[in-house]
Amino acid sequence: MPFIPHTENEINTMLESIGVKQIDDLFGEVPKALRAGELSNIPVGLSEMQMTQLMTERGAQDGRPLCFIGAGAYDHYVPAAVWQITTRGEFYTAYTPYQAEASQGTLQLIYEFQSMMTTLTGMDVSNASVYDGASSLAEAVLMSVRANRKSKSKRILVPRNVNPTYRSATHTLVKGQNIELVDIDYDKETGGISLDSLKAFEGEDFAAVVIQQPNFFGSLEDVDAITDWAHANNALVIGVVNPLAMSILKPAGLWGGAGADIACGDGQPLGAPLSSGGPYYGIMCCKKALVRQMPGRIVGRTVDEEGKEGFVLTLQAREQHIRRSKATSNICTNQGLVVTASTIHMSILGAAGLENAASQSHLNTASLVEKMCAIDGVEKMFDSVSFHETVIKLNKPAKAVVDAMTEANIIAGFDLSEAYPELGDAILVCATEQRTTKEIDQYVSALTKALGEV
Amino acid sequence: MPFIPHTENEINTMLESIGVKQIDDLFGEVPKALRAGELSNIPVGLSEMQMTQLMTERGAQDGRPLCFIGAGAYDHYVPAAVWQITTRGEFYTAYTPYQAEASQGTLQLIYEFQSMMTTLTGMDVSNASVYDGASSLAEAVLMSVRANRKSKSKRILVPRNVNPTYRSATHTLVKGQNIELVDIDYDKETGGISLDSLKAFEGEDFAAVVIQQPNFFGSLEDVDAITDWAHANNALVIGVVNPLAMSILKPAGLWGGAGADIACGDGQPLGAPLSSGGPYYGIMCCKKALVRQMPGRIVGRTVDEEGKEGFVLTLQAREQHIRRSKATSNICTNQGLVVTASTIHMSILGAAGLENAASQSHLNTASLVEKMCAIDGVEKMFDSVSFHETVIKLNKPAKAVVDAMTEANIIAGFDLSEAYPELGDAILVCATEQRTTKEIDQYVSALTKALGEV
Amino acid sequence: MLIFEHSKVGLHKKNDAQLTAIPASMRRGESAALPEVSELQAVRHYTRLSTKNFSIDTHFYPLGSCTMKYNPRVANSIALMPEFAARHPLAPEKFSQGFLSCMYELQEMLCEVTGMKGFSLAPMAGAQGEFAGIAMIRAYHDANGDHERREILVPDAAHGTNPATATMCGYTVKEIPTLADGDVNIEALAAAIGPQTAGLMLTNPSTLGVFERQIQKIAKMIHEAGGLLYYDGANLNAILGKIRPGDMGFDVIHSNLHKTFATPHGGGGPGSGAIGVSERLIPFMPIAGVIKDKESFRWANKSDYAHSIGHLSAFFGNPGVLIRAYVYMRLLGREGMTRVSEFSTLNANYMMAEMKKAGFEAAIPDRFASHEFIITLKKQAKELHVTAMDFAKRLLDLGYHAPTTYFPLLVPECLLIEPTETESKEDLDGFIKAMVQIQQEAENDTQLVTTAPHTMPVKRLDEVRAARQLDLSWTVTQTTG
Amino acid sequence: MLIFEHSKVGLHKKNDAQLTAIPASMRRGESAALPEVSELQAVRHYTRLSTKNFSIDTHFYPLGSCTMKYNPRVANSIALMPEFAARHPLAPEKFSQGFLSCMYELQEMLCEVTGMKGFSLAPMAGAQGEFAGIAMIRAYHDANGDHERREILVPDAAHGTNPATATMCGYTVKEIPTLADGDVNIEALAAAIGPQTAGLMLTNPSTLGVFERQIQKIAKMIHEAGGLLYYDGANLNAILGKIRPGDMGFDVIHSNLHKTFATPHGGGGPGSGAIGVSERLIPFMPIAGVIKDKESFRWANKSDYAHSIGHLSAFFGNPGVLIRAYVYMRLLGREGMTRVSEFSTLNANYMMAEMKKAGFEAAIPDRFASHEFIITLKKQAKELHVTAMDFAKRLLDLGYHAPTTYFPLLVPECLLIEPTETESKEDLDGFIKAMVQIQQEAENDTQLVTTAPHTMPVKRLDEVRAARQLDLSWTVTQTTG
Ligand SMILES: Cc1ncc(COP(=O)(O)O)c(C=O)c1O
Ligand SMILES: Cc1ncc(COP(=O)(O)O)c(C=O)c1O
Repeated sequence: MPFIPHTENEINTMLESIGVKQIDDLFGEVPKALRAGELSNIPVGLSEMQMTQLMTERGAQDGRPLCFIGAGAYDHYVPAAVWQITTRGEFYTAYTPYQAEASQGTLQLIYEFQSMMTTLTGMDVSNASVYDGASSLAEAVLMSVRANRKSKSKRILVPRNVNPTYRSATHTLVKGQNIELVDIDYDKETGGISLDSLKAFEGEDFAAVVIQQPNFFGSLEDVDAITDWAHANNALVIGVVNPLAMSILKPAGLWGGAGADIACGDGQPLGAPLSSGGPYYGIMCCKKALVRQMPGRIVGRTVDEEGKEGFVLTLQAREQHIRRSKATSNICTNQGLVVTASTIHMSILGAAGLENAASQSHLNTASLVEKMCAIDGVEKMFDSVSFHETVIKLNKPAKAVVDAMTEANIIAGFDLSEAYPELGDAILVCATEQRTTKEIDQYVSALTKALGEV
Repeated sequence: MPFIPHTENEINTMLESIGVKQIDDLFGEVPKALRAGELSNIPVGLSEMQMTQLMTERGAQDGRPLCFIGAGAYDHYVPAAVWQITTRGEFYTAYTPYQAEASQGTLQLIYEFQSMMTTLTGMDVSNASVYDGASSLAEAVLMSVRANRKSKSKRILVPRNVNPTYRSATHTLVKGQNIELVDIDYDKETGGISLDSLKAFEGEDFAAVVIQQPNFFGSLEDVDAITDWAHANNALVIGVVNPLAMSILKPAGLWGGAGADIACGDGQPLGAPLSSGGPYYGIMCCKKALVRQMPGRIVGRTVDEEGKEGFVLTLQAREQHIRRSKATSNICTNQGLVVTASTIHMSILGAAGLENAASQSHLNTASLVEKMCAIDGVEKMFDSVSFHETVIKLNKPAKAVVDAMTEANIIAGFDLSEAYPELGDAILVCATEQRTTKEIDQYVSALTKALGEV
Repeated sequence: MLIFEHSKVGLHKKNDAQLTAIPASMRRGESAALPEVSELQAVRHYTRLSTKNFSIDTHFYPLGSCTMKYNPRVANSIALMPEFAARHPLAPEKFSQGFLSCMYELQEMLCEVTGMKGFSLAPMAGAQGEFAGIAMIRAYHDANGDHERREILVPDAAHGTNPATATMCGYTVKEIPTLADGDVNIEALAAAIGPQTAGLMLTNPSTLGVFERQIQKIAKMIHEAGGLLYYDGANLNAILGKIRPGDMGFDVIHSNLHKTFATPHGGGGPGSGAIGVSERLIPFMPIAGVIKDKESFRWANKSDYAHSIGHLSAFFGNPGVLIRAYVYMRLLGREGMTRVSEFSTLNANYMMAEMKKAGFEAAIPDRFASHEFIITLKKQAKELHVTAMDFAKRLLDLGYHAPTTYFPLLVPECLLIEPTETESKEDLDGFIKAMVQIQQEAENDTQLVTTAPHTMPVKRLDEVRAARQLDLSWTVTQTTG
Repeated sequence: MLIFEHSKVGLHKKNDAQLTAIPASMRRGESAALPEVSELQAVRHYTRLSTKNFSIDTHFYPLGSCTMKYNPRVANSIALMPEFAARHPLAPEKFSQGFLSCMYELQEMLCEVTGMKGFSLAPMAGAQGEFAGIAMIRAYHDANGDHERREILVPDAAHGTNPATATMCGYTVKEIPTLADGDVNIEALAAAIGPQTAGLMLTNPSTLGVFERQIQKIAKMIHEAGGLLYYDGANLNAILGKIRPGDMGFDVIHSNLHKTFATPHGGGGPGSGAIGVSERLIPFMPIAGVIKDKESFRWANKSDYAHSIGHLSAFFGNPGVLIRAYVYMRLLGREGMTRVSEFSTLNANYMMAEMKKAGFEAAIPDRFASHEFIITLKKQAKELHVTAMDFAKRLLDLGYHAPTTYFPLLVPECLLIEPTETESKEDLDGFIKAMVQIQQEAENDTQLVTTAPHTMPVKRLDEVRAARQLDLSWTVTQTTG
């Protein structure tokens, strides 16, 4: 019986102690009509060996294609030490650190994580994570509505060049509270948000303005100008940031005159494997004044009875287990283990390591784009500065091209036609620091071939 | 500077403390003529990411062929927990447990290992491992010469059906001490050692007789009869055993009337991945009376100053660091980490798990052999009982057949022609518990095809 | 020591990459103040730090409502296989059949074992599953033009995420009292139900560790009033394979895969709160599910769900967690499911029986426990001034993680004890022995208990100071100052 | 508690496989008395057990002569990649080019960094490397018909494996005394050399932690007498990339890859004692090496080495260790090699300087240390009755693994301290501070030191009892009795 440590003898002793004849008697209170039959749609159990064989086959079906796609999840290198330590039983199989004295490992680690996130984003405080980038934006929106004392509005300005799934998920998560996300269109030339387009909203009341840096098209926004405009209009600023980009870009806390009020985004680029989309984690940082409106776990440093330094979950009165229906959020379990990995990842790489990965990704994508654009019928969609993603316009159907390139074992990029039909045949490409010159050249010749064929 | 934790500032402080100007001054005593130049044949350093990419490519070159070969290394399933725990830093990066108080983890584990090996082999005592199966036979031979009080001989009877590389390595390792390995031929019908062939040696003086169970041809020997014959002739008995087979076969300690005197062999089937041939470990068990002749580390249970149970390296007076030129062996570092894995492996599987793996391997090989022999021109070489390997006679050149089967991504077996030219075109095949019926059928059709083509 | 305190400025080197394409005004001035340490320093720091945690792999961890069972190591190694770990979420379907087939089968198995008709793996924890469920209930009423239903009923024993979720979905929460025997107060419930009722959230067995015997009646009452039933599946471990929420009449449920299906809790997550629905809620399911078309698998799109509540996450929940749950379910198989509930129930009832014999007071003494049970230490608190928290802290000294304390809120000085099916009798007995020892200490050497723990890396921590003098991150000035 | 003490008879189930083909007389009667525990019990037992060890990943571990440096984690993950971990040793060359190319390049890199002409990766530890080397020396003399050379010279400071190996190869051992300054006594050496001399085994820098300054002269003396020079490369870390044994005149060397090349020591192994040879010994190399033919790689066979000493192991040494060493060397690259010796030497000399300032007595005070150095506590032993072992045990309490004690044998009450290049100044300073603290304790509270350790899982263990009342394995009767 896998994972059950009882012998027949022990079972009998235990039943005797309870005073019943058989285990099934313990379910005696359950109405007979509710007893389940055989679970015939569940296969019979496999041994660990059979399971490993099965999953090796399943994995082989998917292969290991070359990844030139980002769109919110990035193929960065993670040092081997990161997950070897993260999966130590003491981190891997612990619960949320409710019993502080028996959880100082996790608690100190989260405190270190919070410290790393604040220096990276330039914000005052960080929590211990929310679910992912999309949910971090939703929580930031909810938080901004609670926190903005200058505005009574439940409307949020959200540029169309913010990750479309983030926008959609945020809508799902906030609409129950009658919060409205108001679109701002991007500039057709640059793909970015121009001050001109903001002018149309002047005088209206918004709880917050969202800025994604770099935006979903991979381009850099004029964050200073937008931040100042928002603050001048009594709106808070929510920065959706790529934390790896933060290592070389101006951190959210320094945007404009006063800095963003909330920084959120997805922590995936900092040590989480792509893993089909998760587990990643949502970043949630803010200015000190807003900390009591922040959702999720927060760890604080304190002392024990003998004055020795130690760490605890703090400000718990914000949370659902205390405040119940009046909590800042319903979040309970977060993405702890990925935070653990991320903290170790940042410790091993340090700022220099992150900067190296960020700038090499920037340069690799630039090189890819340059080589692509040398092909007839391929050009950059926008006149803008890219971090490590760029929108490319094709003269052939994007979907067909992407499909054709799978033959060369390449994921060619993200087809934008569904989310941005107005762009025509366009794909969003990305070459992280992991892509070699050889692989970039492979991409370019596969693209040349594909364009000839479709 | 990978792995160097010094800043410029610290380097300067340290040099100052020492009283030199630069690091190179510390090498001032070295004659100038001996200073090395640039190491131009060593490539420049790679980043961890580049290294991982390189090794992923190298691994892909070798692929993952289906393994139907044994010949001393067997493709058994190892539960995932085994190496995840074994590679915890505390086991992985500790040294030999010289400081007992700071090494109770490793020491207790070795004590448990010794206990497991003795119950598995039926012997009284076990050491903490020697290098591998081949070196364990060599050490057993040296030990038998030291230990046999009834014989002054330096001659050892070694059947030709003992693993040929073990025999060759043993020869290398013992010839310096003028020990002679005397061949006994195997029976041409059964591949085993018959009492008749032993009769020829009656009356001669031998320090020991070696028996491999199962022998290199995969067949079971009449260990009782051979053991009794050896003892009757004042020779010790050295059993070379497959420890997984020991879970279902009569253990060496119970062979004949008095049991084998020394049991050795390779621990690989108990949790070591194939890993191109190592690290595995050598088993070394013996009767209690011989323990002071045993080479290698031995852990004993004792108590501390307060009477608390604890573990230490014991009987160290046998070893090179104490006895120097008079030690039982020159062995120092052994195969500790694999012993760790093996101990965890045996704990998770238990006797039942080992027996299941052993019997399923037995049955899979029997099924493979049956299906093979249904092909025209393919037959069993010997009339004998197999454990999980069998010699198969082919009507086409063995090497060519094995080569042809690589096209089907199959390692077809071990070509015996070099070690046993007298057998003609013969291969030794093995199907462990990991080989599925589908894979066995794949083998059979690939063989049919290969025989048709070569 | 913090990792920052090992840091040495100048240790790490930057490549001299040319970032001329990025205007200086958009670039960062100073580098982030991340630690600069060697790989060995980082490895050593976090290896040592880890040993300051209790965990399943090191300790019995009977945390009620949390199902701290063994997390099979093979699930971890499979999830980290490069083919799964390096798979991009937006990979074309050609590179996805292996992964998608696992997710599809996981959906199917969850349907079967819960009796639901559709399953979505998107929610990233129990609370997000609750959100998705309540959002679907709201979308359902909205689709029916039933806009006046603004209230969600929640028993007072419910987990905090239940009321918090209802609020997040724009509902008001009405609490329903519980009877002394642990069942819902049916009269109070009847009184609370009305045309404003959108639905009821229920855990069964409840967080009091007993099975709600009136469940069929309750379901009928809610349904007849036009409401829907939500099942908080945090306690699914108690009934797995024996009783199916779908058969009890629930319209939507979540299952905490990080509890019932043995994925690790990782010191705070990640989890998965996969949700199952009855037939009528299928059109409302969140994006994205996996659909089987003949022999191949594809992602569901909006057209597959007429009234989808939309996305919950950027991609597809937490696939790394889902792979682990899939592996676990396939290892157990059909017959293993029932074993889970049987042995978790056996363990809980055995512990309760033995602890009662040892003189402890069970909160609901005359019923069978489910997979967990509650001990109340109100007598000890009153007579000896030793609280449930004191017992909890002293347990740490004796090598046992504390049970859940002070939850559910309605039982005074309570310990909610959930041993799970993967713990051996040896460990249950050890825990009981420890409790008896603490009881004796409480009587004879009270201070030893009230000042525990004594053997942990720290003694009791000053939580008030932590909340008042907020110190939430390290800054350089702290070491130099 | 032993894993056996958690065992419950009847827990595990056997398949009912039909083994009818195997006669009952050959089968086992009773099953082996292995523990019967659940996977969680095994995982928990060994996870907890591991935490009773000191290790590089948790502690500074300045064990002299052992080079306990950081073992890069990436080497572990690469060695465990399925393509390498599941590769059968006898796989056809078609399935072997990736692996063989790594092994070939490793041979080449080792040649380059040591100045030797050929390298064999076959030996499975340092001692087996020594064996192979001395066996080659013997085979060389034999091939020359030079059968009268029956003696190997070994300095008295040598590691125990040196004389033990010589014996194993059928040689007699003659010890050569060492001077107070750490160099070999050249006159004694000259007197010992003769027509019976087969060779000399030497470590340089020696185990006394100093460089043998007369090495060129010594090499000349031996060679002129017809003997060969063996280099014990356990200390190669001290000179890596800066000085090459081949240039010093050695004919054969071994290198402990588990020391200099950062593969883990695994609590006692596995290791690799790869051996390098000068031109004249190439024909004597052990089987099996890797040979490059045009663009493909193959195993060497007997015909590649005219006088091979033969096999040393069943397959090819310890490839899992070799892969790790290969990864490490490629990570360091050309320029990284020299850095190893420079920083290990800097660390050792800094510690020696600081400890001398703190009042400790260096065994060889007036020379530069190599990558290790010796402190002698003979004064403390005499005046305070506190021994080197007492210091060693007390260090454990303070969180430092003890240095090597009582080796080399010729220095009384010695600690052989090797910090390695991967330790930070912070940790070196911490160790020195601890030594100063112990010195003060030895003066003021002697017993605290002489009864240490006080914070380990056990106090000092009774080694005499262990050797006299041999208890080497658990048997069922031990618990029932
Ligand atoms: C009864 C109950 N409901 C809901 C939850 C919330 O689940 P999660 O923490 O995964 O969000 C929990 C978890 O603590 C719980 O115990
Ligand atoms: C100087 C010296 N020579 C030889 C050896 C033997 O190496 P191994 O333990 O790998 O057999 C050692 C290792 O302890 C050593 O320190």
